[in-house]
Amino acid sequence: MQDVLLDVQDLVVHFRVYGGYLKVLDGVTLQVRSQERVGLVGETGCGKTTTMKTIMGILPQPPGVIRGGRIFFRGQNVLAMRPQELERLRRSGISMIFQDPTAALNPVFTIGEQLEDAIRYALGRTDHASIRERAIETLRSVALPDPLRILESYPVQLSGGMRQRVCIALALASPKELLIADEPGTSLDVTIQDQILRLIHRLAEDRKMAVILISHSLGVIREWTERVYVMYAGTIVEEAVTQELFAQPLHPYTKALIACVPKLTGEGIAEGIPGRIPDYFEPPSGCRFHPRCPYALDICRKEKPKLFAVCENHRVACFLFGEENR
Amino acid sequence: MHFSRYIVRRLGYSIFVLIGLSIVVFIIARLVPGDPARAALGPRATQEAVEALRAKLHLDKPIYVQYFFWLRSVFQGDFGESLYTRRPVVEDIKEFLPATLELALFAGLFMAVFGLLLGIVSARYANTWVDNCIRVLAYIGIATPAFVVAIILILLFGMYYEVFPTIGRLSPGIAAPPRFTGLMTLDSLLSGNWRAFFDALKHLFLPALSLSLGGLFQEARITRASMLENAKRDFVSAARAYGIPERVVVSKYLFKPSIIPTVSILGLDFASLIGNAFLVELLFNWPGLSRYGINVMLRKDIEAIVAVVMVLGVVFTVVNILVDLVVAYLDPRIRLVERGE
Amino acid sequence: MRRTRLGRWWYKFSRNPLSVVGLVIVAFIVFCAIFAPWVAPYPEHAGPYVNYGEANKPPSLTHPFGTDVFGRDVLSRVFFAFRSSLLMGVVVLAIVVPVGVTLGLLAGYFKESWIDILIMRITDIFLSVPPLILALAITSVLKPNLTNAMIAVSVMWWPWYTRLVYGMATSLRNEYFVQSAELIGASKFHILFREILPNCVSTILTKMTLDMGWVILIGAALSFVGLGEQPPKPALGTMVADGAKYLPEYWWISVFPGLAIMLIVLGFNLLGDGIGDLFSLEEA
Amino acid sequence: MKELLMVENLQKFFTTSRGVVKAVHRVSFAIYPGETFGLVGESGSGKSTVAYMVMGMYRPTAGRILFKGQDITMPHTRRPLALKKDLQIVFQDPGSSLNPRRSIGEILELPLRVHRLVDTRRIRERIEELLSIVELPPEYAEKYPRALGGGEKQMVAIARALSTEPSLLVLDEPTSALDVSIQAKIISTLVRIQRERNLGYLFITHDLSLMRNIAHRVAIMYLGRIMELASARVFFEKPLHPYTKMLLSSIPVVSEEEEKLKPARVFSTGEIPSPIDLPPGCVFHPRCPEVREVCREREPEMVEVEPGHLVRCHAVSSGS
Repeated sequence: MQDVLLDVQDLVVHFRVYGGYLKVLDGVTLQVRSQERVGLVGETGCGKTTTMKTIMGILPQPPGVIRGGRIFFRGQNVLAMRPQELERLRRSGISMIFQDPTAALNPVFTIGEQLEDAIRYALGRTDHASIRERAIETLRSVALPDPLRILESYPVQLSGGMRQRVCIALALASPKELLIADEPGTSLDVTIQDQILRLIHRLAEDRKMAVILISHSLGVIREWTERVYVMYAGTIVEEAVTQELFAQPLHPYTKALIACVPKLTGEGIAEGIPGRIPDYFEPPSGCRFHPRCPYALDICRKEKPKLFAVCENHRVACFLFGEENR
Repeated sequence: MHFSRYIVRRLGYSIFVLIGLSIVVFIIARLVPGDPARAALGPRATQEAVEALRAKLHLDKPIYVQYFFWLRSVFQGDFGESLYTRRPVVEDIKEFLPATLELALFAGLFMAVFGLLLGIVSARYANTWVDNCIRVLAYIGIATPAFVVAIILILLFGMYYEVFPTIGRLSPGIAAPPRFTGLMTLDSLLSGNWRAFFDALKHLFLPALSLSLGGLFQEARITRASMLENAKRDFVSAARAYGIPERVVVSKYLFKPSIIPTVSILGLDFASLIGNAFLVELLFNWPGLSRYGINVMLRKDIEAIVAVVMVLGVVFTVVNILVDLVVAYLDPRIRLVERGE
Repeated sequence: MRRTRLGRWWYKFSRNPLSVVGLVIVAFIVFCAIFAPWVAPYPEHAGPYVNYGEANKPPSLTHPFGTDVFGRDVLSRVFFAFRSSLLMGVVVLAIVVPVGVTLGLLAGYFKESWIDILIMRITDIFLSVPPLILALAITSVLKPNLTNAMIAVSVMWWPWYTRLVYGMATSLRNEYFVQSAELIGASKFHILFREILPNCVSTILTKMTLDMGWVILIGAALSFVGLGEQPPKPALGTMVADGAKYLPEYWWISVFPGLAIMLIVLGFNLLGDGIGDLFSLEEA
Repeated sequence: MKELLMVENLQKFFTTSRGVVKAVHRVSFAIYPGETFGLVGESGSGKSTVAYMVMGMYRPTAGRILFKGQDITMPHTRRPLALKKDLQIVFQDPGSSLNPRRSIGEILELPLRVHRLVDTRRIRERIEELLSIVELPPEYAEKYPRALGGGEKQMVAIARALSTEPSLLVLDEPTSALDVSIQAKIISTLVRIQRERNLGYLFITHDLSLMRNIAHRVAIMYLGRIMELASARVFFEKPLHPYTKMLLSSIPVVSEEEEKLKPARVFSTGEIPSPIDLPPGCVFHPRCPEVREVCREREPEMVEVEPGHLVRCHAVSSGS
């Protein structure tokens, strides 16, 4: 259980834009052990998807530029892989469910055509009948009714929920060790989102897969993950066992974020976090949260805090905690 | 099921538009200052003769009645008589239309095939010297009017290097194949006359090239742009994420959605192609409907002008329908999703 | 404030060398057209001038583009021909853009009403025949001259603007800012011309720049068959057509005016693309 | 208290090429001054259609809308200017609710000019005042929407809606496109404004947790019908309709205390049917865990189980 499946260290990714670079990822570090369900939570534009695309080796370059860091999957250096090795990695190692199922499906091919291709290349099969059979089986496994009809359908003919299930089927056409689920069901209704998350959970257990669940919703993260990373503006600010994080959030950003979530207890609404997420063109020096942080110290403006282990299950990148223990 | 309904609707609308066009053209034809009957009979005809002809041509009735009579005779295959050739306009069209169709067909094929190829090469080597060369060439190619291209080609090939003939559809020494379709290449193939076939092809080359060049580069630009645009889309990244090999991602998942805009714009490019045929046929002395069209226009041969515009309107409409059907076939979003509320 | 914005525009525009080339070409042509009487080496050759002694001279230092069959300097005639070409472009666009844009706005805003159906059906009818053919037909039926050529081109050109603006207006009318203006109680005039139109301006301006080239090209095509500006006034199309009769020997008579047409279209194309890029950068 | 808005048996059918979409079916509710009425539902529930009918953007197929006792069922093009002044809306997508070609000042100026609310010389002053209500600095009047963040844009949209001093504000998912940290800011501003001006809010949303915190009364819609309507406290503490329970139990929450407030877990099944092909009987029966024979055959009527608590369910009406 303790073996590390995915190890990302200090990942720095910039995007080339007109007149300079957007310094989006600024040292992202995270680990996933096998069969573990890890959450990555953060607000829009904090770099969650960029991190995952880089891990998958599908970051468009240009405009993306990997400026530093290492990514190891099962001890192999992903960033040093040749294209064929990356393809092999994506066929049997990691797969990804994209944020917007409508954009992730090719509009001009039937579901069958796309799913059968994924199966054909991932499993190296050539026999059409067996590919077809496997496709039907895969669609059944994601609880899609009437798989034969769905194989003949184009994406436009399916509902949002069905498209999301098809995307899961595509990602899991062949056995994988790690599934990255980017905001699954976010664009859908709560009841449908609930079904999708349950499905991912069940598939992960059945197939003994690790899962990285990306979400902007703290509630979803709390309900479906074991360990969680909190991301702010391209940096990991806090990492903890999920229970622990929600019981005792440490980083000022995490605290403020949890306070902003409307609660069923009806205790009223927080005032929100002042300011906005930084401009990646010229991000703040030191801790990227300091301009919005009510507890900001002098050192926060100058130095970038490192992840500091408060206890075994809880690490936080904040000088409020690091300094006491120096 | 949906597709057939799409086709029916598309055809129905085209018929409506063509009827509308006939009204517009008819009105324009009646704008001519002067009396058509007097013009036909000449200044020395008696007033009675002119009146008689006016009655015969229904010119003494209101314009919508005139239109009705005109439309009825068109449906009976009668476009009136040409003042220029002194015979029924329908005969002229039968004689000259195939040559224009053959030319437009070859030019259109050229445009589509080479435009697509250049566009793909340009996108594949985006921002390298290959791409830059193609883009600069494209700017120049698009900006050069077909008749100027024609003149330069006549100058270069036809007169200095004499590789390709610059006049007519066949060399003088070669007997024309028996006429089945009126398309010289097809007729010579059907009659097994290989010599005539190659000769006809050689004659086609320069006019078709000058007609297609502008559209060809336009197609190349569109293809390049849409391939680069789609390459950024999630569905391409997703296909990679599912472990599909790069070669398949590009040649299938990127290619098919990217050629849809290329095909869509073919109809527009074909419009300027048919328009330019008017000038290019003149320069290459190509005995087609467009050259005939210019001649009747310069002689104010009203019945013939109306007929030429209508016939080319029909040709253009048919091409547009075909283009739309191909696009709908390629893009399920068009054929499966009904518009409306 | 204004200067810095202009400066920023220029900076972005000038980053693409092709756009700058386009601007230079257009500026050069406009300059030559306006100052033709002073720039042209032989201004009097623009009219009914005849000097058979100098006829059909190949390009030389005294006649860089050679002389035509009447012994007139081709370069001078090209400069003067720029005038009618540009005039044609400006006049046609001045007629076509207000009409086409207004119709497109109306049809798009009142989508699915009788206004939309009427306007768009008529637009489709005009678009159902290749533009050059209809323009040729109209000019031939009228008296061939520059004015009628401009009328003919205008008659077939407005539908392109109608269709362009229609497409934008139909999607803009569903934007919440338009709905807000309606619910506030703003007038239809305000909504059409203050809320919707400003969002179409960049696209329209880009198309206008490109169309300057295309209108001039169609004008040249009309004069090529003798349906435009009438001799002895110089027109690029007419010059190409006249020269074509003496092709292999006196090639310069038609080739140089032909290249001049290409230069105009190229200039406006490059400039139009540059302006389009500029707007898309500004809006990103 | 006198009702600000009364909606009676409102219906809306859309005719499309695929069939008739029964978007809204016999919806009735009332909103009182100073009250937030939450209209909750998933996509296709018809909640936005109701809002748009109130605003006159759609013409109801049947039913009546009364505003301060006056019939306003007509489309907005026929509504008097004074009514438009009194009834304003904030839309869902802050990106599209401000014209990108007009400055914030021009945007806020429009309602002032149309309704001739202030003297021309005082317009500038009033714009700054409006900006300050939504806690934006006065220099924002010079800015264009693209220079603003999503939350700030929505603040401007709120300021525009407030500029005519309306008494009812329709809020169509005003924060669903925004992050929670920005949502919190907007919601607290809206709550403050309501308190200061005794405004009525018709708040359209899919977010039940949000409603718990700001709504006085909540109605839940499913496929064009109101399924349950109650005061916020009753609605969340004693939900009766199986659909309400399913929704509440599907909400992901962030604390143990909240977890305790959720009803017993009801696993959601099936998809929301298309509003063109409505199931017979109770429209919720194909997904309902407590479905009975009668639910497949007959549509339940709205029943008032206790004062102010209305439910449309056979299980509830026959059980009580």
